[in-house]
Amino acid sequence: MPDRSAPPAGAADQYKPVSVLAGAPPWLEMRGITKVYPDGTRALENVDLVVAKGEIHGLLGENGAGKSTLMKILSGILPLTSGRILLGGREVSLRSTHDALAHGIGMVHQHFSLVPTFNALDNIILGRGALLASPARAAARARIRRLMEETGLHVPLDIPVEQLPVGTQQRIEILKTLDRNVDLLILDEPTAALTPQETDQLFTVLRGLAARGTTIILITHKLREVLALTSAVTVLRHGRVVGSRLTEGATAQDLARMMVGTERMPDVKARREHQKSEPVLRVAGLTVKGDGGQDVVKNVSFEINAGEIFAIAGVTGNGQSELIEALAGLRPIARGRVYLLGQPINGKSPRELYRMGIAHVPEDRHRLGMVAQFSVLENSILGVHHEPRFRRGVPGTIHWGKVRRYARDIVRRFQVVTPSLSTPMRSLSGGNQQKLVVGRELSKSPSLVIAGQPTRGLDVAATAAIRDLLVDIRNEGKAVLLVSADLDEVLALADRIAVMYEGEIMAILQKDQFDRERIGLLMGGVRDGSAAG
Amino acid sequence: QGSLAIVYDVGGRGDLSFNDMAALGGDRAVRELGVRLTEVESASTADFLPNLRALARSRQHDLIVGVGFLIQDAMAQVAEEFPNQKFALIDGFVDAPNVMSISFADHEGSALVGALAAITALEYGGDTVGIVLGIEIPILLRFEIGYRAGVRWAVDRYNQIYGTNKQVRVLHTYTGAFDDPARGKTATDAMLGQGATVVYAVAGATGLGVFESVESVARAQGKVVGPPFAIGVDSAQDWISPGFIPVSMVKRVDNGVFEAIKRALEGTFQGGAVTLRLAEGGVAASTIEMVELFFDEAIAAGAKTAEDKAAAMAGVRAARAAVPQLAWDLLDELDRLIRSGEYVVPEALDRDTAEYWRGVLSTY
Amino acid sequence: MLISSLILGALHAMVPLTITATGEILSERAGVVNIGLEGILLISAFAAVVGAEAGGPLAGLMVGLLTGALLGLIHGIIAVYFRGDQTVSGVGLNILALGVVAIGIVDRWGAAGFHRVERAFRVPPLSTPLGPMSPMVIVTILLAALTWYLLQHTNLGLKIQACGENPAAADAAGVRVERVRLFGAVYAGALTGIAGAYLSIDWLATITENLPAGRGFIALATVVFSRLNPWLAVLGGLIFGFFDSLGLVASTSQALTRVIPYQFIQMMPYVVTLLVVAGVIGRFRAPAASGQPYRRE
Amino acid sequence: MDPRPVEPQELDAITRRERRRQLRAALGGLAEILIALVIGLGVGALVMRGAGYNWRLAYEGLLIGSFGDQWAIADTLASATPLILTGLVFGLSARAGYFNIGAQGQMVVGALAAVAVGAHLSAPPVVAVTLAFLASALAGAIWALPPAFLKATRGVHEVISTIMFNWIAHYTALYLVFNVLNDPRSAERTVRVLPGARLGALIPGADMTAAIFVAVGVAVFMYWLLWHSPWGYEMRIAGLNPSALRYAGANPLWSVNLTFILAGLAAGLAGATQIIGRPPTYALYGDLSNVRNLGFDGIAVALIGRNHPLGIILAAIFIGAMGAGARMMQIMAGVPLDMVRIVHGTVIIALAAPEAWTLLGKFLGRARARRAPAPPAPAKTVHR
Ligand SMILES: Nc1ncnc2c1ncn2[C@@H]1O[C@H](COP(=O)(O)OP(=O)(O)OP(=O)(O)O)[C@@H](O)[C@H]1O
Ligand SMILES: Nc1ncnc2c1ncn2[C@@H]1O[C@H](COP(=O)(O)OP(=O)(O)OP(=O)(O)O)[C@@H](O)[C@H]1O
Ligand SMILES: [Mg+2]
Ligand SMILES: [Mg+2]
Repeated sequence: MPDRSAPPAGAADQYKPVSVLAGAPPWLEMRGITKVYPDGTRALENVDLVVAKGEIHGLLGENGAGKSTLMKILSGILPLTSGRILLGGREVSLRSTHDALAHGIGMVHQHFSLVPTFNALDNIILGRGALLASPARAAARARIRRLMEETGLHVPLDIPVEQLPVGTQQRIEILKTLDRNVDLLILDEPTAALTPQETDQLFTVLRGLAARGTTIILITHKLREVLALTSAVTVLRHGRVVGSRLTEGATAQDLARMMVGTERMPDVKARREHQKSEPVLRVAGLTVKGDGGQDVVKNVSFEINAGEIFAIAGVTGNGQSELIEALAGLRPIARGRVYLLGQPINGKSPRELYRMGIAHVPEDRHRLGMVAQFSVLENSILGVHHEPRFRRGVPGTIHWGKVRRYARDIVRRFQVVTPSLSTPMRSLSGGNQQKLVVGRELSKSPSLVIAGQPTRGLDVAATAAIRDLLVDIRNEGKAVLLVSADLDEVLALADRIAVMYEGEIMAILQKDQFDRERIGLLMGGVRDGSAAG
Repeated sequence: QGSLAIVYDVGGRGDLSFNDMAALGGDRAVRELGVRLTEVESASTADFLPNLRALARSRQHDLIVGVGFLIQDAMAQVAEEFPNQKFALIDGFVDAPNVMSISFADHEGSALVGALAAITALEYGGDTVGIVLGIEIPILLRFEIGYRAGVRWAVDRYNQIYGTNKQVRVLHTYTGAFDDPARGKTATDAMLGQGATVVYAVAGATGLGVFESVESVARAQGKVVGPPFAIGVDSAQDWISPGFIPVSMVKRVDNGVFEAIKRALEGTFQGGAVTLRLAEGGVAASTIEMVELFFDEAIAAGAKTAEDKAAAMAGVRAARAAVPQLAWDLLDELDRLIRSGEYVVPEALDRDTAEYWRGVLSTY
Repeated sequence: MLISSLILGALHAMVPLTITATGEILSERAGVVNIGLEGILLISAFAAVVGAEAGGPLAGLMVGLLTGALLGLIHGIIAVYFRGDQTVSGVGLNILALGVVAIGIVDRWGAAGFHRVERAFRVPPLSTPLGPMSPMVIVTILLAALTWYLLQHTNLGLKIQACGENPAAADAAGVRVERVRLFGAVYAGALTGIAGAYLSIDWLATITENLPAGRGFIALATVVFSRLNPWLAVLGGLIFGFFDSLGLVASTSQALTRVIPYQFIQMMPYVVTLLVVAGVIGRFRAPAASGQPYRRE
Repeated sequence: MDPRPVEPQELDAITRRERRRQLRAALGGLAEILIALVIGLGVGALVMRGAGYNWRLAYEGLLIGSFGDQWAIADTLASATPLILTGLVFGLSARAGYFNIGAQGQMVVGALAAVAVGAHLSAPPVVAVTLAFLASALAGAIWALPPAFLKATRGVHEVISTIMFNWIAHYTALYLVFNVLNDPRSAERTVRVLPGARLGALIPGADMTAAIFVAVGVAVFMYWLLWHSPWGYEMRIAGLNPSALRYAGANPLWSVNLTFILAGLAAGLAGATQIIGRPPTYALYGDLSNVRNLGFDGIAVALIGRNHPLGIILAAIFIGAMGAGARMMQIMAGVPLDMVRIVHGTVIIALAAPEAWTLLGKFLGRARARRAPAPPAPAKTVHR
């Protein structure tokens, strides 16, 4: 049991990489794990994973490789089909999270496991304490306050989490698990919605925990993070182990090769230069209210030109989500005016906006962008299903044959990997779901594409594919509004970057002004003299 | 030896009303005539026609009885389809040579208990009686207006005897249900709250709530015998709340059923309408003997014990004793007058007629 | 006299609605919906009479409670472990109850249709200035308080709510979702069982083939009325009970029924409830996962 | 991720496989239902035996009464007719995410409308029947509007509003039947609809009328609506993921209203089938007993039919058969209706959890497999 009262900073310095590959004795052993989902999907095939005590172990693989499945088995969420799990040499039976937690195993989930109507505090204390006792909120509050200081992950404790942005939910998810003081900490893509600074601080905390004996398994698609943090990695592909290796001495290229199975490390597509053209979107003095009724986007103004990727950088929860929702017609505009190609769009419905040429790749694809139970075929016309081009003779009848051709075209052009068009969307991997959504939106032949966190959670290849698509449409002379918490992505794609902080635009930077450090400071609310928002 | 089939209406057996009484008649036919009895309950009114047809088609039954006025249309149809099959209809009328339509003078019986109720109220210093009914349908109007007529007749007679100018108010409530004792109880509570001394329950199982209300109000005052009193209906329900139900208006559906099968077996069956009036014993005020008979049969069937009977009969007798003798006397007097045709109880089968009689019969 | 009988009538009509609704509130919070409440009321009303005649009123209440709990358990097992359709199971329960009780009455007491409960086997009333009042009125308030406390002020309450909103999250937090949901189903059954016992061995002192006469469904409406808050279930039960009684009281007045037919007077509780919900109570959001089976894979 | 582009033929080829898989799943579902049925009937048999009835004879009666001859089949279908429609009310609403239990009230109102129009409007037969159906559909839809409106504007949950409106319809009908639409000569029911507005029995000696075609037609329409029209597409989105509804460009308000209105139409028609489409009375009874419980039975029908219009037809026939069979269970085996209800209830409860029986089968299978060495698992491609 790590001792939470010890100061973390000193401990972090003491972290020495340990690994079974470097001779340390195995502590956690997963042997011959096979997992067949009830629908017949063989997600894991005879997988072995061995980790030493106090090790930080990376688990890599493309989307759908089986990483989450393996870890869910370890955390007791999923039953395994066959295989054994040993902790410290003793076989354990993990038939529920309750069992797993009893063995000191906790997991930060990729798709957050928070109760939406609870606040952060209740989410954190959920499942603990004597059944009939009052929840120990006061003690928990003090404990979490300390933990927030220690980790730099700050969250409001009293607001229902459904009203909080994704980034904050991510932080709560991490705090929740850290607060359990587990011996084996599993993190499934914990940094997808964190800022670089937060990520760095989290890693410091993780090193400190490891130094005190906590074993950590980290799933991430960001190779930089793997190299920075882990002692060793295991790579999965198609549900099998490709191999394990020590991180020391490995390069990003090496890891990518293990994952993808090719040498190619994808690059962002070449961009074609345009001469400046007239603005596609003009936003003047836009103010938007949040779910709580307070202003979350405050008097924001900018323009996006044709042939340009205009990126909004910022820590999630600073009003970006509400901004795009307002522009996509999903949230009322409180004040200000917005013009698309000179036409005002205030008060227009999503369908009218689509007709005017706006396509929207929503931030939260599970909630907004698709219907998980619908087939790929049905999802491919979400939002255009009412169009005459999909009709047949009988009034109002959808011509599924035409839809099928349309869907087939999207699947082919955007390389969505799916067994068939009738496959339910929820059985696609996240990356392929996202490719279908992006493909569907781009097929609307829009003049403006609003893309919210388009590559969040996607693997290297899928990320590259989506980024290429965005550059492609830019090159075709369309306007793109990109909102991303991933600074690398913003830097790689944007023609201009606006940094948002607490609902305001701090600065709009031209290509020659791009500078990691400066943007990082702006994201943290530190204004510089040259460009005030 | 013959065969009898009975098609019950949707209340089915256990409705505390004509279905149960018809079943009683069927049981008696089994016992006394040795017939085979086939019973079919109907889950919905839509089942009447197929139920009757299935029985008629089998050509095994000497008589098929349909219980309840709602079955009338279905029986008319089947009687036409199977002209050689004999039918009997309780509480309705089908104009066919092979159907014996048996109805009962509910209003006459209700007038008797109305007279008793009014005098009981007056003798206990009250001026209000009540009647709690089920859904407002024609048959129930007949009960209500008959009851009101009995009250009016008795009040007039009372004033005549004593040279007074007393009045008795009749409260009535249609509860909208035949199967909800809670509604019966609440409605009766309200009537007792307005000073009612006697409440007549004409509402199937809803009536159980009437009995319960009367009994608990009385018990709360430490009484083991009324007033207040309740009056039962259809069968001799006096035993249900011993001490609080001095009389019931019995409607001898059992006799009707028994008579019909008997005639069918004897070959004296004739189609046409038969109304069993007070004079024919079709309706009556319950007697001690009827209640005892009920117990004797229940004891024979093993459902009740002799102790049950003794305990209940004591209460039944006490209730009857608690009713002023004048009430019994006037009940008997009215009974005679109705039998002899000297007093004709008004009958209402629709709302306007009922409204007319409510006005005419009111003593206010 | 009339006023006190009206108030007592409202209180007594509230009891079965509120107790049943209170149990169902906890169950729905945990994610199990039971539209078989009507059937549970009926069967436990019957069982309570059997129990009371064997061992007195307290035994009757206990038997009612246990019968309800058992039926809740069956429903819960279907809903939670077999991941069955909760609504179908509830509908089946309602139909089954009609048959079981009708047959049970004949089997037990020899007479079809009904059985009256002797004084000695009934819950004795309390005497109050208004008149005799059932102690179950107080029990109702206590049960609402207990349920409210369980839900709002215990760790169990937190788990229950989590299981209704997002069972996957509860699961991830180490909550044994199945057990919590099963508890909810049994709790609802148990309380409904008490309400059933109240109908037969207290309020109406009778068992009939269809004793609840739709009160199980009104209780479901009360659950919605309450927005899953037990205190509002008390209020909802009281409003309904009051206007239900008022309707029956008012329809004894011939002066009134001549102007407004009794059918419209007795419509009052339904109209008023609807108006209150539309005007004051407003939006109700059921727990997100309520009624849905939870599968891990 | 597979970088290789997928060929179009291949997508369709796998689709065929997918379709076969779906077919297998559907057959599996059917098998589950059959097993549940057998178990339910088995428990029913035990109960009957325990109570001293001849269960074999009873089940023989069930079969003869429901499918024994052309009359039995016609009676089964006649009983199924209103259930198809009330089942669709619940099923369609459930597909769109609403727990609409308002079928009972809307059906009552539809029945009233059928009486009002059918009894007072003399028109040539086809016209009269059509008008009566239209009027009742309209009445049902109008009765469904307040709950829809309250839902859309005030957020009033449909469970409470539809229960309340059921009762309001009940009392309104009690009033109208006795005071306005009453038959002066036979006041226990309303006036009968004119002969021109009556649907006659299709097979003499049984109750089935052309109303069955209306019910099946509405079911087919609902199927088309849900799976082949953009409006149904939106309804299904509303049911599965309401947050995506606005994103998809639909108007949630319109979607609520459309769903409730269409459901109300079906409910109203259900009422009409019992008035103009069910011999011999062609009128509404004073205690509403010819439309009693049909709305609630529709819930069971919809759920057993998995809220699918075609499943609902089958489920309604099944429940109709149980009803028709109950007759011969009583006549042939002397089993009282209450005992029949126990069997019905048991079968429906068994149907609630088809998975239970599969689980049970698996459990038994596993126990057997533990004894014998397990065969190697069939190699399947990894599903990405
Ligand atoms: N509940 C489920 N039912 C059926 N198949 C599933 C289920 N969950 C996941 N799968 C499948 O199992 C495989 C492994 O999925 P898993 O979520 O473990 O991948 P992953 O490596 O975590 O991918 P990502 O990087 O996208 O999170 C995929 O093919 C996925 O489609
Ligand atoms: N609701 C639906 N959901 C999913 N797939 C559907 C749906 N309806 C139809 N399909 C599928 O769409 C395909 C074409 O449907 P449909 O039969 O209506 O068109 P078609 O006229 O045969 O097509 P074509 O013009 O290409 O020959 C079929 O493969 C069918 O399975
Ligand atoms: Mg994953
Ligand atoms: Mg019965």
